[in-house]
Amino acid sequence: MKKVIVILLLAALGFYLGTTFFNIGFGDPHFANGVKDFYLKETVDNLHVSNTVTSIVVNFRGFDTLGEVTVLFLAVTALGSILYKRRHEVGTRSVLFSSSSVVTAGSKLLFPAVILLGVYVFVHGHLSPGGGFQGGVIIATGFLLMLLSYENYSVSHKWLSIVESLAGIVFAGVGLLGFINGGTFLQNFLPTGVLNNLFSGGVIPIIYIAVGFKVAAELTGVIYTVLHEKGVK
Amino acid sequence: MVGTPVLFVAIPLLAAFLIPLLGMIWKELVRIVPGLVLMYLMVLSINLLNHVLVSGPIVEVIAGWAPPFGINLVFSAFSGFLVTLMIFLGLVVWLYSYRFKRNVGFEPAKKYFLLLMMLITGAVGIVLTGDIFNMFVFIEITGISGYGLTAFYTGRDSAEASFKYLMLGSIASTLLLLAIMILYSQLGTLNMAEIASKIHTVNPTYKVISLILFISALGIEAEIFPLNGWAPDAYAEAPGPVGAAFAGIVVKASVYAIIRYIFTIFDISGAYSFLIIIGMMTLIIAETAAIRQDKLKRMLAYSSIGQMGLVLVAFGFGTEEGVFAALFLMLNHAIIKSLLFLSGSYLVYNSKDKKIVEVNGMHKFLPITSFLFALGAFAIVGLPPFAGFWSKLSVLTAAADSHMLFVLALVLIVSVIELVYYLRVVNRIYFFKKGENVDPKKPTFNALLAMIVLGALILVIGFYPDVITGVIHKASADLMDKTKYINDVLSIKQ
Amino acid sequence: METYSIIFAIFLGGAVLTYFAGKLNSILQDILFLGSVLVPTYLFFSGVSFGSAMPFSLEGISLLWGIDHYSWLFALIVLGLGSLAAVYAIGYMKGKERKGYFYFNFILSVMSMLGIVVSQDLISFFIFWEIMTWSSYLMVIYNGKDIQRVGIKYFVFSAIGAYAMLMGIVIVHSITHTFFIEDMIQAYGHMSLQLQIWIPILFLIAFAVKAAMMPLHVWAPGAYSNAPMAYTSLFSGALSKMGVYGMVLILVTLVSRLPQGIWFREVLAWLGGITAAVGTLWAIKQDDAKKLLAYSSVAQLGYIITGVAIGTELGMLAGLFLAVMHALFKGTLFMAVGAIEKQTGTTNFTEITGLIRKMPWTFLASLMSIIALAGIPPLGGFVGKWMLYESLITSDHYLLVILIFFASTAGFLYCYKFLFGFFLGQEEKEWEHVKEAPATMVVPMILMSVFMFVLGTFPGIILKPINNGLMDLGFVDSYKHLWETSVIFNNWGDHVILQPILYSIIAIFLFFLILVVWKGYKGTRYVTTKDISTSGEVPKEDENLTFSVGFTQPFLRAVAPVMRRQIDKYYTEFAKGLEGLFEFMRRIYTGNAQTYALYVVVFVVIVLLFKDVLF
Amino acid sequence: MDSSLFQLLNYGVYGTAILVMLIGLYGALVKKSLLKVVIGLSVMESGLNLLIVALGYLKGGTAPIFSEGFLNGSNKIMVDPVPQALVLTAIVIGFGVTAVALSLVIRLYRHHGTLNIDEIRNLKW
Amino acid sequence: MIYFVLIAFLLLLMIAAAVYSIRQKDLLYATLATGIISLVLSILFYLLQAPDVALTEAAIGVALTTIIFLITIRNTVRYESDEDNFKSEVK
Repeated sequence: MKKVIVILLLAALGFYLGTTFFNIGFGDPHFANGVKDFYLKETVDNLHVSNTVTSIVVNFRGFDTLGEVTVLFLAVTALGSILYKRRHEVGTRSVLFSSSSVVTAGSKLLFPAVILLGVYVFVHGHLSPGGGFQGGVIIATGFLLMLLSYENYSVSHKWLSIVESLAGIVFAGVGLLGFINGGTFLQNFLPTGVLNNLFSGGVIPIIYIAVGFKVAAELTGVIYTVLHEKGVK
Repeated sequence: MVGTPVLFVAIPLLAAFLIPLLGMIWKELVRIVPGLVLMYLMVLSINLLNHVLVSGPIVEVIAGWAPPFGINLVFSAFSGFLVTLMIFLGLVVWLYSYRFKRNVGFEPAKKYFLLLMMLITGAVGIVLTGDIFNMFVFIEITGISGYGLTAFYTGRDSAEASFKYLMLGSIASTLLLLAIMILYSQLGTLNMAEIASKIHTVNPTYKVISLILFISALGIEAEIFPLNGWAPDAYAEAPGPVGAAFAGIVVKASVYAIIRYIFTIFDISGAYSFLIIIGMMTLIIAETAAIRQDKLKRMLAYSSIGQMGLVLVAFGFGTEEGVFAALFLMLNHAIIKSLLFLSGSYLVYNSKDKKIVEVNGMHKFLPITSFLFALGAFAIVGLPPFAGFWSKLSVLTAAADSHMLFVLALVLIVSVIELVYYLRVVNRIYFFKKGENVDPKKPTFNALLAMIVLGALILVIGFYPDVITGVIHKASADLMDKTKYINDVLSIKQ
Repeated sequence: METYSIIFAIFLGGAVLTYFAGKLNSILQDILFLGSVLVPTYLFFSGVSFGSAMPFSLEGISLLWGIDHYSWLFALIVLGLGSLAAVYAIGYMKGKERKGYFYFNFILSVMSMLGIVVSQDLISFFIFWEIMTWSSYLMVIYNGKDIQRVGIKYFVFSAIGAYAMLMGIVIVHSITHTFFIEDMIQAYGHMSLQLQIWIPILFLIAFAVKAAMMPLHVWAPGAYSNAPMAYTSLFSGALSKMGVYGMVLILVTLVSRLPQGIWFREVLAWLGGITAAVGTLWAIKQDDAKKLLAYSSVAQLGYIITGVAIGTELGMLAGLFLAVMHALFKGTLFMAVGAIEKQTGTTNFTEITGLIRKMPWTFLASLMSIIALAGIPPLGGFVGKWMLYESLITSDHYLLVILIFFASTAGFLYCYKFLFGFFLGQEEKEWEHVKEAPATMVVPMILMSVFMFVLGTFPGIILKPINNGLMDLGFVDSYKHLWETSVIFNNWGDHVILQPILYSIIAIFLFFLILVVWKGYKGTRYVTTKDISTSGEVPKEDENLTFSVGFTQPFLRAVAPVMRRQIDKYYTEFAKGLEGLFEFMRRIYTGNAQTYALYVVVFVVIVLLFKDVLF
Repeated sequence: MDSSLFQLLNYGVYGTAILVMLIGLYGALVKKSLLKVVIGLSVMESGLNLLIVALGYLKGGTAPIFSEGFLNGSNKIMVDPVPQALVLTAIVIGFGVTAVALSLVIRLYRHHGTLNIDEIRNLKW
Repeated sequence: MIYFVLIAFLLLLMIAAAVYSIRQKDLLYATLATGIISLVLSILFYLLQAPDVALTEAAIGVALTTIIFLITIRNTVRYESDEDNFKSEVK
């Protein structure tokens, strides 16, 4: 009975959403002069960043990104607060894979490569697809691999916290520097360099690297916290 | 000028990132720093508000891109008033919980203060921002802090409350994103002022659907009646000061968001009467639920929901008088309901079930706390000469001036219900015998100070409301002037 | 006009100081309390002049304080009774707990009542009205007895009344855009008929609640008897008069200009009459002096309402005169009960008897007030009742006269019960140690008795201010023609004036009074149960022989059908039903997160379905 | 590219996105296991993300990256980068929320010994 | 043409995975199905010219979200069932 009601309700909802979006149309330009044209133009002309998404995420809408890393940061904090530690169970952790030697050896080999890949992704965030988030997530995946494979592999909580904080401070600090330099918060104050060059885009790479470190640390923290949870009552 | 609006977000964020590091240096810093930050922001907001009241709103662009390309923050009389109120309450809550959390150890304390500070920052961000997606981000910041704080106590019910909050919060953010994207697909911009100036070009169907989704999404946070299932649980299970912060800060921000959409961004006249309908529903259902509660904080929670319904009704009149009344009500509700939550949580501090019967005879053990609770109860039901009366009067006047006599009568009838359950509790505190196994806990000095500040404000506003009404009048005039808002924002050049 | 500010500042500051002085010294507290009631009283009567008003503004609302002769009359009641009750309270409160609380609320009550009468605008009127309500509520719950029922019932009824008034106020404001009473009266003529009818109704509800008029009186018995007696004398004597004050104001200024106003008057007059009758019946039934007096208050207020609702000059004079008299005698009676309660610890007729020797001054005061209450000449009550009957007859309300007369006659039963139950009858060992109450308690009672006597003899003393007040309300000056207005003062026959006859009645009365009291005082003796023989049976030691217990039974049996229908019961049922409904409604919050989420979807879908209607 | 095919995609992409959202919502509303509820919510989020990205798509547009190839090429249409940036943010935020939700699930399990949402309702009315 | 077929296939796959993830009683498989949704989604993002989003979705949706789901399942129960098996043996 409840299921039927829910399905009917969802069908009604779907009908309204469907008609709305079908009429909006797929693949057509929906609006005449939105902000995106400006973004596309400015990105390449003034910011000298090839990846427009990056320039939007880090510069035009950098404030969102600051909020976003804060959300992750808060998620880690909230996670720690929710999964409070009970005193008698410290350090026990479940390992997902049965530690066969192939997996462990593979993980060990893979780990540096994954980290490198992550670093590459966020360093080149302003040039190619990818950036701080993606790189950060990849690095976190690397740590995840190690945590899952080795029972006694551990990440220093303290260092995670330090990296996370420092990266956050760099982000907010760069923002404030733009502010102090007479501009506005998060405003670019560095030379923007040449398009498609590693050292281009002003503060964008700096922020994105900070984001990368921060995301990596935060996600590792999330995994670490959850992994350390023995759910048996 | 001593600062700009962006500091309201930047400084707490910087501090939030710093706190883990500072905690490694000296543990006490994790408690002190949020307070320092809030104090600084309090000074800043008062200065800015003074400035804004004299010389018009401050529009700050971020990353140097003029609106509508960059994100902008608007500190006008309206938003500035709310921001000042929120930060003031945040400060009070911080003061209250400064020692409250001393017995919980370093790690939880760090998390508590961090989340509390970010809860306030998120709410302030919602109010300040001039960009709809940025508002979404701030709503998420507030939300995640809220989930964490709700589940702060290690009991089993707090996790349940937090899960309910989270579940509805997730649905809310989905609806919100849908609404944002419908607007974006039509106008290609996310800036509120730009949208407001172009909204008449949008196909009415999209406009209405988008507005409905916005109201539903924000209504979840603003505790509109059928969407507020999470609220009583979260209020009741969160630590007392967090309940105060929810009632005084978070809900205010969400209501602000709804109001901003209806008054400034959209040009749909039916939305006002819709506000009245949902406001009345919220008011009636919440107050009737409150009268039957047997847990103190839950009762306060329902009462708070009801009050917010009344605020929405007042906004729904759509007149400047109505806005004035609503803002005044918001101010009073923030002060009084926080006081009730703060004092109430000491009245049932050591009891297991936090039942109302456990406040019996508390005045002998907690005289000042009991007195302040009674003061708050008298004020919130709108008895003169306390603060709540003036706002209730202005709501009623606005209703009569809008010829909504039916609404007027209903609001008054509900006020009687409200009166009954508050008086029942106050009677219990003062005239009943204390239960056998109730162990009252004396409030700490700073908690007492925080409560007394709020109590004094109730009296001050009650006896001389003119201290604050000038600001509120300017704030409401500011909200009503839509074209000025658009011009102020869009006139900023690169 | 700084006087008003000073008066209210003294009241407020005095209240707070008195409260905290209790922490230092009890005597200092008493002195402060007396000071903060008496000083403003003195200031008011010496410093406030008619016609000058104090305008100021708060929250953008213009307010105005000032007095005219009409409000001065009520200020007299409030402050006069307030001062005497304050003196009384010193003695009454000695050694009781929560003294500071009592004093604080007492001062606030007096302040708020004064505020009501000096308010020339609706907002300060309402503010003081509400302060009066909650300060009196705090007094009602002072004893902590049955507060969840009695106290909350009182507050709920008061709040319903006050909110009805508030609704009226804001509706008036939406038309006039000011809160001045003057402007309301001006604008009333131009309102639509609907509003012309509804606004007086809304206001009258508020006043009827305070004046304990049927069917809004159910709070009164509990509230009057639960409050400490020192306060109840003020509560019943002055606070309920605020309802009369407002009622007269509304009836005269608004209703009289409405063609349909006659119906208001008729309904009110009848309700007043019914209130008087029902209040009397219930008073007879009570065995507790507090309850008895409480119902009696309800009944007396009924007379007053009938009088003012008739609306002729004589009716107004009667109603307002009775209001003053009621303040005096009911104030005294409650004080007397308070004295007895203080000295004996109980107020039940079945327990106390024969106090006449122990508490002679209290007896004297009670006797005088009972005489005044019953409307026996020569005390003031007679004059008021007479004028009331006359006004009813001259305005052709014959049925109403019968009703009032019935109530008034039946009232003798409880008067007698009160007097006999406490003071006469056999003395019992249990009360041997009882002493007369302290001087601070006795003196106010005696003073008020004297006033009653004086007013009965020279009613002109108070009729003149009443007449002045009525002139301010727009009545013709009846004082000049007063001797033509009522037969009491009229030429009887040709040139035979009542006055000499009255004087002789008074002289005889006084003589007998002294004789009876003296005789009664001297002649009483200690009688044990052994000394009594009833049809050959010797009553047992523990058998209650108090005569007052059962003598009203036959009468009560006769009127039983009327009394079975208790309005209170209907209210209780209604409240229970409401709470049941609320209990059902809160089940909406099932506690299941999925249900809540489902509500969200339902909400969205419903709003989407009706989007064309809503937006 | 054929416009009728695009018309088909219009229904296909948006329809799928909305359908997936509703399926997820259905799971969150009906399924009794807390984990299933969280799974439902995350499925719903996936659908939403697809919807948003699809909104930014333009016929024949390329990815909004000014690579050498784009700068030298002839096709000058780019898809709208703004929704992509928004989705990026939304995904990360969604992950944060999911993590918190799962930790709450763990904690609820720890306290209640069950994941049945009907049994986890101590707070009601 | 291939583009359209591919997209259509992926969309269908996504719906199927979504239905499967909701219907499947074994939470482990349900979780893996959400992983598949994310994977399909990231390919779709790529096809819709959003490589940045595709990369993010692949990393977060496919890897991280799935993993924490798995950890959670490990810490709680594996099967969703209407009556029995619901409560854990360890109580």
